[in-house]
Amino acid sequence: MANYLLRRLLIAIPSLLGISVILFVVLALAPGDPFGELTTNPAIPPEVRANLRASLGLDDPIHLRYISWLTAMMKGDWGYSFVSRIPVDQLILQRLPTTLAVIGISQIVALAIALPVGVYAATRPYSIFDQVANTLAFVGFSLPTFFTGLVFILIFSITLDWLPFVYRTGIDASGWRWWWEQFRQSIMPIMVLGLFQGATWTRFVRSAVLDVIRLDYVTTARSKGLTEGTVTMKHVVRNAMIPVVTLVALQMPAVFGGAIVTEQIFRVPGIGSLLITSILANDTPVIMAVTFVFAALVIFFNLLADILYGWLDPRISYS
Amino acid sequence: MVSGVILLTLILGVLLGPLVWTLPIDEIDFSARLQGPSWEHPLGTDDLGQDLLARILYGGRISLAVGFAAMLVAVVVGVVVGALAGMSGPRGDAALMWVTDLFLALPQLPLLLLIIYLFRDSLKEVVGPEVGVFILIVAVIGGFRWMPVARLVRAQFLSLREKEFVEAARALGASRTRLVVRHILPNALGPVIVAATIDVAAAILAESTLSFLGLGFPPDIPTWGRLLFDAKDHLDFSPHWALFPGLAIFLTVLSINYVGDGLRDALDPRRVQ
Amino acid sequence: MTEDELRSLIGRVKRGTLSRRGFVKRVAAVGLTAPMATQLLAVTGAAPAAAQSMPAYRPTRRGGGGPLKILYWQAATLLNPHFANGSTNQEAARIFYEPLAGWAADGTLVPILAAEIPSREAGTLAADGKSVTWKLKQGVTWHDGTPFTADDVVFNWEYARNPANATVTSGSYKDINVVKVDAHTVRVEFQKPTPFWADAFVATRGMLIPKHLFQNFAGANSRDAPTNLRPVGTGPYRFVSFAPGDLLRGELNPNYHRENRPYFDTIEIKGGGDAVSAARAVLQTADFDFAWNLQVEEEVLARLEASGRGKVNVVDSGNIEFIQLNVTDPNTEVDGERSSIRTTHPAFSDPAVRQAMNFLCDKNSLQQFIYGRAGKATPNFLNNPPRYRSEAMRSEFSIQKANEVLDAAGWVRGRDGIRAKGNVRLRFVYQTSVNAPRQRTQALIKQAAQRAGIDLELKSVVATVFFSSDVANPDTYPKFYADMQMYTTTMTEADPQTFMNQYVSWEVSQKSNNWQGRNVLRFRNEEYDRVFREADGEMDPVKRTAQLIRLNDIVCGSHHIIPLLSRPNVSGQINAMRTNLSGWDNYHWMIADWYKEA
Amino acid sequence: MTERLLEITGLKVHFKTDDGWVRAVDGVDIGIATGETLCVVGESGCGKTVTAKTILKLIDMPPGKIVAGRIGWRGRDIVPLSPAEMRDIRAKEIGFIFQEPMTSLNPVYTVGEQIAESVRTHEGLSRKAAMDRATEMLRLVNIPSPQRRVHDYPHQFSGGMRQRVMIAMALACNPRLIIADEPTTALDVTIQAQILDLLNDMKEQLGTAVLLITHAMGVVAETAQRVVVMYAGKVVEEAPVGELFANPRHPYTQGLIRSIPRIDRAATEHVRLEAIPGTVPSLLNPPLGCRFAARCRYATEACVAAEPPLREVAPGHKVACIL
Repeated sequence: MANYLLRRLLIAIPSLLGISVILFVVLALAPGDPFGELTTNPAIPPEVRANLRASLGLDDPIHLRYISWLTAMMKGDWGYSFVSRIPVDQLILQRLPTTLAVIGISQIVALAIALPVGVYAATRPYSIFDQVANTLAFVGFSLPTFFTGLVFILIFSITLDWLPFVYRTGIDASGWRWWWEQFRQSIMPIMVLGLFQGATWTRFVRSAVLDVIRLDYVTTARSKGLTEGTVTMKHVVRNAMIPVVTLVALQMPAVFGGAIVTEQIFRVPGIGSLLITSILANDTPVIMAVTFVFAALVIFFNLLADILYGWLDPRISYS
Repeated sequence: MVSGVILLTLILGVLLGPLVWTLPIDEIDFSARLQGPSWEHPLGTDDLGQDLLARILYGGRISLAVGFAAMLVAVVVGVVVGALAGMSGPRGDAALMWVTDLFLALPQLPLLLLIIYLFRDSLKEVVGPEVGVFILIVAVIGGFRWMPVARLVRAQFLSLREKEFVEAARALGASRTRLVVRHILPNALGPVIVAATIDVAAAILAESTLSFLGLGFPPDIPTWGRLLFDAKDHLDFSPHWALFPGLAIFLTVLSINYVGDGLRDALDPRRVQ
Repeated sequence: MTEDELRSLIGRVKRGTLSRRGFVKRVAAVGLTAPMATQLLAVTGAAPAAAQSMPAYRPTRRGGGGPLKILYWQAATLLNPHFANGSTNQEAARIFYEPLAGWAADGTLVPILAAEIPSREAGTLAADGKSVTWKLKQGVTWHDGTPFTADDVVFNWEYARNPANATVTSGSYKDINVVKVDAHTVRVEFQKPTPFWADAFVATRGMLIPKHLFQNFAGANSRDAPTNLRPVGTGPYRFVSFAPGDLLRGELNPNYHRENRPYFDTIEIKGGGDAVSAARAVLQTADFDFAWNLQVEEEVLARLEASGRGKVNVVDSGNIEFIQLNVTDPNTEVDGERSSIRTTHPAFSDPAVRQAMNFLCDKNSLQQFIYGRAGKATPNFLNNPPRYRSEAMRSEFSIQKANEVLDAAGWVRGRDGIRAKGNVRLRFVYQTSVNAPRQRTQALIKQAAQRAGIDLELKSVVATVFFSSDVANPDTYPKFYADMQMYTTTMTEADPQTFMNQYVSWEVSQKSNNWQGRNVLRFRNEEYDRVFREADGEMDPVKRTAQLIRLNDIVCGSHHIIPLLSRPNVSGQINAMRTNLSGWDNYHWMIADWYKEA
Repeated sequence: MTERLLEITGLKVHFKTDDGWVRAVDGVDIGIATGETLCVVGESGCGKTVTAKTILKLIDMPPGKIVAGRIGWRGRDIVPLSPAEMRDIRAKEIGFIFQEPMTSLNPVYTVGEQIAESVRTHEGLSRKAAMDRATEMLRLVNIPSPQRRVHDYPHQFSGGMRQRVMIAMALACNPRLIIADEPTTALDVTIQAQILDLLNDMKEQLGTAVLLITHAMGVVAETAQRVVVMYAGKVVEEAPVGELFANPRHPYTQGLIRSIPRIDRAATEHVRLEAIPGTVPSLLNPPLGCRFAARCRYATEACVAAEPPLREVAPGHKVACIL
């Protein structure tokens, strides 16, 4: 097992390198520079602009910049943000917990919706429940998250005035009130992401369960006199989870993509919104680092999925 | 069945609709702005008084074309990569799967942004603004969606190539290509077709998200995603503006998915007789 | 009314034979607006330079106002005003840092860290225009308790002008000399007569940072100063915490140098999101007290405002949304450079075509249906402060007149309805940045042009690219590789001199200067150059005003630019909020005066 | 006659499809006595598997439906029983062995867990005791080193071994009847014989009755005491094994017996029922008269006109043929 993990981690290294090269090249070729706003400002002489560019090393050839980035990265130096002069790792660490919390909880919500609904629908295919659940799932993922987010704001913040739609990091409260405020402001972004993913996963779960439920060993389980619940949970769901885990892992990039949009709408200070602002500001070190962190997270989740897969399916051997 | 009819209606609607409903899509009329549905404007108007029905019909062509073309790109690339991986030796397989995984781990959104920045103009000069952006968006959406198809095809190949009928064909001396084209590919296509239907829907949604980020088609081309994006700020006062494009996307996605489900059932070899 | 008549009236006011009110009445009778009259008096020294129109500040004690919550849909990333590229950062820094003086809404100076505004009468303004003496307010301390002195002011000059620091404020400081006269007096010396002396140490580019915390961070390590992110200033609020791109928090400064201020106990600035939802959070749900820069369609803004919880502030500024008709040919390449000044535009070199294009811009519809209060239709490039607004320019929307002009000039409609003369067809690429109102404007003008036999191809470039200084990218606006382009040019100070340098021949944007020149239009006109130079050294304010207005008339009269709308600053606040905003300074220039009505 | 353990009378099981109701089982009478081995033979799709699964209500309902009939288990009709009551019968009183050992075991649990599962459900044993029972059962079905193998997963077993595991699982709760649905079809010939031997062994050791479903007459001859021949959802002949082979009355049974290669009994697998021309009729709209008529070389008009009833032609020998 440890051996397998080690091997997987070793495989991940060339992947990360490959990704970093692609990202770096694309970023280096990308138009725009961090001083867009300076050009419109008549008070700034051109030589100051040139000085700035030189001081940030923007005028070196690409490969040199890549190598210096890579060596610095190896040493744990992620560079400084062009626009705020904060070490990039500090900037990301400041925001990563929020993103992970929002994404994490929303994924739990998604699973909490997808598992029961998908399983229940699959055990009664083409029943009314199944049809309704299916239709709702389609509604769920045929609406873009930017749109659902807005509808949520209109309903819960503006019409009903129940929830705030601006996510604030500095809540002036403590104890229970703090948690309550935190809950109130997090619920919409979490639900938007969670419902969208939940809709997609409901379809995955339903179809995976449908595939499993007609298999012989399910009949075997039933012939043992197990209750229907036990059969479903122990023999159907457990096995159906195997493909679902893979699909969920494959969905991770989409989840992060959705998080970017959601963070933007609700002003959640996570790394998604950091990415958007840094793209808009052409803050290359931050873009590079954030996209790289995204990639690493995706690889990490795929690794996790592989491990989970192996745990769920004894036929997979780690040797 | 019903979904097939709906899908067909939608496709025919956007193809033939503009011939029947001949109001121009960009006729600005400030005296008729943000009107709800009426006989004159069955789906209402937007904030410049432009007719929404005409815009939705016109935009549907592009949205559907993007959806299908992107799907085609994803499926073709995916099938080729998957088939190559499935048929080549363990080394080729590992290399191709490494590439696949690499693409899976690439953060798509920022790359999309950057790639569209980069190549929009060079393409535009060759084929003109709209076609250029169309090709780019299709290539970019398709180019980031082939990986699941490739994995699917490869998995199918790996299991199918051990099956009896392939063994039999091999024993009969069928060449490798023939084996792939005639025997394995058709059998692997079932799940691919299902994945493809999902891709169509996903591509339509991806186009709308690109529009949200200001990177889709030129702003005067009313794709469904663009319409939805333009309408979002007026949602509480003029819901009809968002409702109809949203409905069009929803109906398309829904019917395509149901068609996919139907295909899946029809192609499922395990289906009980 | 001629310059001489004006002069004699002003003289009478000065001598006391004519009341200020009488003066305003007289000039108003001949078509000058009341603010313009007041301005005239102000600049000629016949009235105190300090603002007349500062709103009253009612709170009678410091603090007790609870939290002030401000929402910015862009977010601050850095809090050193000398590095603050972008107004977001300037605004955020302005809470903690203050300049010697700021610009009020009417374009007059208000002392902040200065004891008074320099003037001829007080002898602090040299008659030859080559120096200005600032007296500093006494007893001001930095947030850490260190006293604020002339050394700090001199240090800011040294800091900003140091090329190694690469400050964004360097333009205001590099050509001046600053001398410490005593602990609370400094003198700014200019190389030549400078009519516009209130640039250094004033307003946006004048915020002062403490010497004792920055003096060890110069050159290469200037950007690593911890104080860049943890500001220590003299402002009404003290720094508490800062998450770049997200949240900035401050608290009341108990030692603030103005009495009874500030009103609020804490302040927070939240960043991120988009303009529409920022408007919602203030106008519709009142979750926040103030939101800035509400670039939102009027339709939406008016409806949000209708919910009755907040109101929209509109403050005049010099910013202008306008169209440029390329002087040069974007489709011919000369030495690797398109739109080279060695070419002329095949169609726009004909004044008739330019005039026709002017007739095709329906500015009133733009104002009424798209920009609303955020745009005022104007025939002028230079609109504000009002004393610089020309009365000579007119504009009109008439498709018929456009057709007549083109017919008369021999542009004939082809089979496809597009006009042509010889082998030149009236088919233009019209570019701008991605921004909903701009795309709507494009659509509107395209439709009108079509009816006059002109075909426009619309192009919209993402703002980050359009406004970037990237030399490699063909889509930036300084390159102007299109026939027409549209954007807003901003006026960052109440004096138009720098603003008007956009059309002088030595500022032409071209390859040889890496397209860094400000004359993006590539406009070249001898008279313009001459008048500009004259105004630059003219110490007589009235004459100078006339010269600057003349500059406007030359460029607008050429029809190479089509001014569309002057763009006031639009912000939103809840009903109880009382703010003091100015179009010539940061939104937060007078944040010490903000309070809430009970 | 000994006491009847299972008594099925007039059982009709129909399936709803898009095209209409398929009458998979259309009036079947079967009985088994304690300790008896009964074989049900017939071609694929004749309804024997459905009949077997219906006894434990393992068919999917819907689309399946018990339209009529009675399934008497130890004197009690189990058709109307609730799912909970059915669960008490499954495994504990009637064990079931499926056709496909490769797919009938859940790949994600060890065989021990899967055997222990039914024991724990029905006898409330602790985890450990149940695992001990599982080991014991593996030993009983002759799996070498059961102590170790009990912790292995199904994919670590060969097909024959898995079928042994299935048998162990079916026997774990010591049921009175085992239903084995073509237990050898999916296995290699040599393994088939071993499995049949094992089944016979078990039956003798434990006194369990066996209902063996098969399409191979060779298997029938080797194991059965009594035989029921099914065709197109109906029983066409029933007789003690010796009587049936000696004196088959129904033309279909005759065809089946003729199809056995006599020389090598073990090689039954490779010769199926090709000897009988034609195919099983559609059960959607079964023909009015004798369902075999279309393929029967002796068929007359009378055969087509009305359905022949099952009649006793000799003691314990019934046949549904007018001839």
